[in-house]
Amino acid sequence: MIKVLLFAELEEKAGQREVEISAEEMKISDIRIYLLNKFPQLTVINTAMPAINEEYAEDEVKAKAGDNVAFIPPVSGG
Amino acid sequence: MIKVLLFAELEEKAGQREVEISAEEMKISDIRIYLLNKFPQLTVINTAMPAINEEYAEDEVKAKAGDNVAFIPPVSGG
Amino acid sequence: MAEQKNFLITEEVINIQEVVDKVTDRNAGAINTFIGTVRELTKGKKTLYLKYDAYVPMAEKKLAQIGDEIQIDFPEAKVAITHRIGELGITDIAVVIAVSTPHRADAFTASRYAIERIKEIVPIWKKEHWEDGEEWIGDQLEKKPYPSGKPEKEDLQ
Amino acid sequence: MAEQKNFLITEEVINIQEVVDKVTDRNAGAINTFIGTVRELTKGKKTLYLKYDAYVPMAEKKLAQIGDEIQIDFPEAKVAITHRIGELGITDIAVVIAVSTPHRADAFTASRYAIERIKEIVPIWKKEHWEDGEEWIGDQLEKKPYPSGKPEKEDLQ
Repeated sequence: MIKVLLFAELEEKAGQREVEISAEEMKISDIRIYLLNKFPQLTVINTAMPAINEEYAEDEVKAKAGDNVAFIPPVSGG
Repeated sequence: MIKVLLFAELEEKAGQREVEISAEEMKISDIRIYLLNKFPQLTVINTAMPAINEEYAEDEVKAKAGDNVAFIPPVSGG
Repeated sequence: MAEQKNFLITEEVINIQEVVDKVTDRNAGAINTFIGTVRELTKGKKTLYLKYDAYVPMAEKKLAQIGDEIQIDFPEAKVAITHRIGELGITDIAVVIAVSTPHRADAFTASRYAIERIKEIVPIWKKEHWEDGEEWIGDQLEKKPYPSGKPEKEDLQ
Repeated sequence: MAEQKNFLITEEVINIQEVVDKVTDRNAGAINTFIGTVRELTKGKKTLYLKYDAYVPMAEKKLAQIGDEIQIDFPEAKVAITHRIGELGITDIAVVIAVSTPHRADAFTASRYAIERIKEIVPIWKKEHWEDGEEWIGDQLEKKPYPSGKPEKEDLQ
């Protein structure tokens, strides 16, 4: 199982902060498609940076069961 | 009477912070000479900036009775 | 004690002195602090309050990374950053950065670097609440906008 | 109350928060503070303690002038500077500068300007005390030495 975290606008649009995907491994780009399928209103996910286990990652990287995947919308701290 | 203030190294070399000069008016450059005469060890006064009544002033300016003249060694605050 | 961490996300009010104390050092002659506060007017629009959210463990990790990056350029620098999340009112402190260095020029450079980097790589978001609505604010970099809407690859190692 | 003055020479310990409070503003999103502390080692020599002296009324006047100069470039800036005099130990705070501005770049620029100007025009002097002696320290500008030993005319208006 892969845990996916959604923040800020993504969380609001999806209506939830966490999504669990039953898969042994899955490319980040496929997770995006999976989420867009599940939440058609989540178009802003395409401007978000993916992270795996709290480090930024590229779209081609595969997440494995047990990993935490996060989609990071443009940040605005400070 | 003109009041002259000496600070930091100048005060230490002169052994006093204030000097009073009985004069109706006196050019800053003449005050320097007066002080060097009175305190021959006060050579560092030549690297000090003069001030009259808390504003930097030029050597040619005349101080008048009642004025506070100060000699400001290179500053080192902060 | 959590408050002793040099890189901290907190829901509590930030005490400036506590952040400064973390970088105070016998060999530091200069401490620069950057304090980000909630401003009432942005582009003529009146903010009532803000809400900050964060991906807390990753945000603390990225703040620590900024500290590491600063120490590459300034090995003697000490860095502490605390960012508050939750609801903040006008003039409330959102972030305090403190950097100590032996000489002052480095403290300014490093502190400025830290706030720019926070706005690039640290997963913290703010939602502005106005009288007539609310919105999650995206990338607010004043000087390095990302045309792609994403940080560039070289910023993210 | 003397402590409410934005430009202050004091013999008391400086409270950072108090200086920051003087510049906190509903329209300021950024506060930069520069904190000068007493460093133990300077050029390999070990300082035991420092003594600061000042021509107090002129020093406060010149600090206020620095505030005015900043407002020429940044009319929305608020500035407060407190400098301590008397005997200070290692890590003690000698000066706190706080500048608030609507946008962060200006706060950094103005705060940096203030510390450089203090070292140019404000009549404050420090005497370093080492194990083997003591000395009044002259001009310590890191970037703008005066070959003549004096500030230049254009710095002193």
